[in-house]
Amino acid sequence: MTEIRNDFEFRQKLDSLEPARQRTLAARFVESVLPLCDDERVSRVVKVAANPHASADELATALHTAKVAIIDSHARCGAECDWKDQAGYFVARAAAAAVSPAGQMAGGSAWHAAMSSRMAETCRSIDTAEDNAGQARKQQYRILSEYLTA
Amino acid sequence: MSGPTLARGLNAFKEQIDAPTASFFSSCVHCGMCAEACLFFTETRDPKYTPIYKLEPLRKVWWQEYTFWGKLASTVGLSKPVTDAELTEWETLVYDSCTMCGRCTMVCPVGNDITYMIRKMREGMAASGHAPPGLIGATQRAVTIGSPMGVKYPALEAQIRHTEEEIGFSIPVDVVGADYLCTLSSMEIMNFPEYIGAIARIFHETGVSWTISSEAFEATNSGIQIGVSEIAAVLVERIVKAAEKLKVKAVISPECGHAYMAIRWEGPNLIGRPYSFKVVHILEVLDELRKAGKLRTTGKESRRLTYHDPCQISRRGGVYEQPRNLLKMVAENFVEMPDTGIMNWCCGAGGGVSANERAEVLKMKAFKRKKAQLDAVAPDALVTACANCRIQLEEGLEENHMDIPVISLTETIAEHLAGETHPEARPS
Amino acid sequence: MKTDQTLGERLRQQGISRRGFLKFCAATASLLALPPGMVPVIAAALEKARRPSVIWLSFQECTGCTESLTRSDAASVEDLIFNTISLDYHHTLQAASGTGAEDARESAMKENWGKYVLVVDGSIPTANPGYSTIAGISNVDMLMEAAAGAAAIVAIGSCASFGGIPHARPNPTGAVSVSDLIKDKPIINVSGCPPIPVVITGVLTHFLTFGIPELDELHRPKAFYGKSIHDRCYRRPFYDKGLFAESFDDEGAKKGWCLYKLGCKGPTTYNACATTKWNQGTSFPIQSGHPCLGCSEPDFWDAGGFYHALSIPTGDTAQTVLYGAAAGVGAGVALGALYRAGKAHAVHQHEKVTINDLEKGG
Amino acid sequence: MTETEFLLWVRGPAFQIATVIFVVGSIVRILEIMILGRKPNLAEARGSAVAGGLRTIITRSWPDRGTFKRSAVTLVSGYVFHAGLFVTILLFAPHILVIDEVLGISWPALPTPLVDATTVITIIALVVVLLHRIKDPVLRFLSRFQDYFVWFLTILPVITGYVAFHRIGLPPPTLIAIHILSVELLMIAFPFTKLAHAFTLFISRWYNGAIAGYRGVNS
Repeated sequence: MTEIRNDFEFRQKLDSLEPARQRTLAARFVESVLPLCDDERVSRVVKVAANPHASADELATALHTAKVAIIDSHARCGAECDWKDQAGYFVARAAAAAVSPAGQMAGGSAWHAAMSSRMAETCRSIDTAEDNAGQARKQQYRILSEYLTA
Repeated sequence: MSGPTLARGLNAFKEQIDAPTASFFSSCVHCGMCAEACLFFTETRDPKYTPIYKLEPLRKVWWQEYTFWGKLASTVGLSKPVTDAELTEWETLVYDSCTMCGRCTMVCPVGNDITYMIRKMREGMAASGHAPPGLIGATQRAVTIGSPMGVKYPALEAQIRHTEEEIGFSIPVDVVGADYLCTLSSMEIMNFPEYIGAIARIFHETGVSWTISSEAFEATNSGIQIGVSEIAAVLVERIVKAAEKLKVKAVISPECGHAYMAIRWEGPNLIGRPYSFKVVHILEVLDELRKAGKLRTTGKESRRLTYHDPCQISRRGGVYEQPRNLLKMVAENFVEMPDTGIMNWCCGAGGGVSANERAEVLKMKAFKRKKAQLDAVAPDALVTACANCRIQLEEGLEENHMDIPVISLTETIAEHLAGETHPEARPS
Repeated sequence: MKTDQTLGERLRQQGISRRGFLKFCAATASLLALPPGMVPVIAAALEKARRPSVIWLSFQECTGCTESLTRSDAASVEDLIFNTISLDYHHTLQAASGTGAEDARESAMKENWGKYVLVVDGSIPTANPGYSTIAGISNVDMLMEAAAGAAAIVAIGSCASFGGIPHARPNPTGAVSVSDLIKDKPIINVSGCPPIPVVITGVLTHFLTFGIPELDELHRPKAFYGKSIHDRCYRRPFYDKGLFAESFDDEGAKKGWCLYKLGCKGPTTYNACATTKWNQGTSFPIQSGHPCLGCSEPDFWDAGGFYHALSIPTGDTAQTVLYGAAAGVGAGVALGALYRAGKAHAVHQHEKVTINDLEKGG
Repeated sequence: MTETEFLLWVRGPAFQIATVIFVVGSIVRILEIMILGRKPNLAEARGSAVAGGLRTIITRSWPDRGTFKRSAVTLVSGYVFHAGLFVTILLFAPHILVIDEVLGISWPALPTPLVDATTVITIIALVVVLLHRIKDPVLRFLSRFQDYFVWFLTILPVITGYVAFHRIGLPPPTLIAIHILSVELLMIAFPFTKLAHAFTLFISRWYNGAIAGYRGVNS
C-alpha cells in the first residue's frame, strides 16, 4: 500500500472515501483514543459508528448523545482547567464527528474525527508533559493503511 | 495585606463616584424601564433584578458623601452608612444577575449609563470581599498562572503544534517586528482550538505578518469582571509589555467579549497611559482585509444563519458592522434576529456570570430571552464571535432541546477561504 | 314727616298712576333678575310698605357714593325712592344743618327706634376718634349709637363695606369698615368705589320689599355681586382666543382686545358693571379701554398695582434670580471643593487590592 | 389676612423665597455633579464623544420599537403628562405673562379652551401614572415616599390651576393664590428631589451618548 507521507495526502485519501466507509474508519480513529474518555455514552456512540449497517435514525440519536456528551464535558469558563477532562471532551467531539451526516461540516467526518482524536492525544500529552510529537499522527496513518488494505 | 474590609469597600465607592455617576443618580426617576431591558428581570419577573436597584448601596454612598442634604443627614447621624450585610445581600444582584451587557444603558429615558456604574460598584464590592468565589478563583489563577483557567504556555504550544500539523504550515511565535500580536482566550485554547487554525490559515492566505507571544497569549481579563482595576492593570500590562517587546503595530483581541473591552477600551485607562500600538478585534482585521480585497472567499453557506452580537464587542465595543459585512461574503440566507445589533439581548453568561457557579440556575433562566429571540427566526445555525457566548449558547440550546449548532464567525470565514495554497509537503 | 302714610297712598297723592307704579315694579323685578310672576308681589309689598325711616350717616368718605346715587338714570325712580323712604338725615342732601339737623336725626331715631334703616357711607377712623366727627360726635360713637336702634344697616361703597381707600396701606387713620365694628346687626355691603347707582337703588328696593337679599360671603347682594366682571365681559372671546392688548394705544387696544395684560382685575372682581354699565348704560371702564381696578373687592388699592396682572409676581424676580445664581455658584463651588477633598482623601487612603485581598478571611 | 393680602403674600415674598431656593438649589445640584469631574479617556477614540453626547440628548427622547412595546404604559402616560405640562405652562396666556414679567420674553399663546382641555388630559395621564406606579410590581418595588410626594407636588399645580381658571369654590384671588403657592412648593422641592432630572437628564444623556459615541456606538 502506498505509504502516507503527510497530512495532505492523509486528508485526500480520507475525503475520497464514501461516507459509510469514512464513518467506520472514523470509528477506528476514536477507538484508538477511547480510553482517554470515561463517558460511557461516547463508547456507545463509537459502537454505532463502527457498525457499517447502522440505520439513519440510529446515527441521529447517536449524534445527539454525542452532542450532549460534548456539552457536559467542555471546560466551564473560569474553572480550573483539567487537561484529562479536556481529552475526554475531544474524544466526545471525535465521536460526534464520526456519526455526523456528510456535508454538515466542511471536510469529511473521518478527517474531523481524526483531528479531534489527535487533539485528545495532545491534551493527554499536555497533562503528562511528554513529547510525542507526530506519534499520534503516524498511528493514524497506520490505521488508515490497515483499513485500506483490509 | 489586610484582606478585604467594609471600610476598603466604602472607600472604593467614594473613589469611584464621579460626575457621570452623580448625574445619573440625580436623574433617575424610578420609571422602571431599565427592568424591561434586563434579561434577568424579563425572564424571572423578580423586581429585585431591576438594574438601577442593583446600584442602591453606591447610590447611598453618593447621596451621603456628595450631596448637601445627604452630607448633612449622614453627619448628624440621620442617615446610616452602608453595612456589610447590605453588600452581602447586593452581591448576588451586582454579580450573579448582571453581565454588564449594557442594554439597560441603551433604554434609560434620562440616559443613565447603569453599566458604567455597575463596573464602578464592583470595585467596592471586590475590595470588601463580596466578589463571587468562582470569579475570585479565576482572577487568582489569571494573575498567578497567566490564565483564568490555568492554561500555561506549554499547553498552548501543544495546541499550536497540533494545528501546524493540521494546516500544514507554521504558526509564528515570539516573532519580533510582526505587524500584529494575536492574543487568544483560554476558552478558545481549550474548547475551540480550531480558532487558532482558522486565523493561521486566513493570515497565511492574506499575507498578514503576525505572531503569538509565549509570554502574553492570554487576552481575557477577569480583573474588569470582578471589578479590581489594579489586577486588571497587571493583566493588561503583560500584553502591553509583550507588544512593545515584539515591536508590533497592533494587538488583535480574539473572539471573546470582555477581552476586547479590557484591552481596547479600559486598558490605557487602567495602566494610565495611551498605547504605542493600536488594538483591533479579529473581526475588524478580517473586515479590513475584506475591504482591501485581500480576503477572498468561495461558496456560500446555504443554511439559514443568524448572528448573535456579543454585548462587549457590539453594543459596548462598537464592532457591529464588521460581522455583517463578513457574513454577507459567506452567507446567502442570513437573517437578523429581532432586537439585533447594538440592541441585541445578552446570552446571559458574560461579565463573569459564567465563572460564578452560584449563578448557574439564574444564567440558564436568563437564556430563555435568547431562546425567544432565536424562536423568532428559527435559524439552522447561530454564528457568533465570543467563545464564552458559544459555550452558554450551546448549553442553553441543549437544555431547551433546540438543535442549532453554534459556530464561530472567524472559523466560518476560514472554511470558505478561496485559493487554499497547497500546504507544503511536510516530511513524514 | 308724615310717616304713617303707606307708600301706595303717597304715590297716588303724587299722581303716579297705577300703571306707572306697576311699570316701576316690573323694571325692578327684571333688575333683580326676579321672574315676571314676582311683579304683582313687589307691587303689593310696596303698596303696603310703610315709609321706612332712613338715616344716612356719612363718615370718612369722599361723597362719591352720594354723587353716584344722585346720578342714577331713572330720576323719577330716585324721587320715588326719596318720596317713598323718609330720608330723615343726610348731612349732604338735607337742608337743615347744625343742631337742627342733629335734633332731626335724634328724634327720627327715637320715633322709629328698632325700625329705621341705617345707611352708612365712608369708613370709620379708629386710630383717633378726632379724625372725623359730626357735630362734635366721633364717627365711632355716632355709628354705635345709630346702629343700636337700626333694623338693618346698609354699607354703601367700598369704604363702608371694607374700609376702602382710607383703609389702604398705611391706613394712618386706622379706618375700618362698618362690619368691623357692628357684629350684631344684619349688614348689607354695597361695595364699589362708588357703587353703580342702580345697584344702590336696587338693593334698597329689594330690602323694602323682601328684606335682606341673598348675600355672598362678603355680605354683598348676590343679585349684583354674584358674577365677576370677567364672566360677563363682552371682550371675553378675545381672552379665550389669547388676543391681548399689549399697551394702551397698540393695534390690539384699538381693536378692543382683552386688557388682561394691562392689569385688568375683571376675573377676580364681582360687580354688575359689565351688565348694567354706568351713566345710563353708556359704558363701563373696560368698554372705555381701561382695565377694571377691582374697586368692589377688599383692599383693591393694595392689590399690586392697577396695571399689573393679578397673577404675576410683584417682586423684582430677575434680581432675585441674579442674587440666587451668585449665591448658588458660591455654595456650589464650596460644596464641590468639600466633596473633591473627601474624594481625594479616599484616593489617598486607598490600599492596593491584590489577589490575596479578595476572599473574606482569605 | 384677607384674600387679597394672602394673594399678595404668595405673589410677593413667597414667590421670591421659592425663586431663591429654586435657583440656589438647582445651581448647587449641577455644580455638585460637575465639580466631581471625570477622568479623561486615554483609549484611542473610534467615534466622536461630543457628537454622540449631543445626538443622544435628542434621540433618547424616542424609544426603539422593542422598548416601546415593553413599557408602553410608562411611555405613553409619561409623554402625555409631560407634553401636557409643557403646553399648559408655556402656551397658556397668563403663564406667558408671568414668564414675560420674570424673563422679559414672550410668545403667542394657544387659545385658552385648548389649554384647558390639555390640562384635563394632563391630570388624567398623571392619575394613570400613579395607578401604574402602584400596580406595576417593578414600580411598586422601586418607589419610595419621594416618588409619591413628587407626583403629588406635580399634579397639585395642574389641579389648582384648573380650579383657579374655572373659579370653582373659593373666591378667585384665593384660588389663584393656592395655585401659585402649589407652584412654589414644586419650585422649592425641585432641586432636592428627582424633579432635578429636568436639568440633569441633559447631563446624563450627554455622558451616556459621549461614552458610547467615543466607541462608535449610537446609544
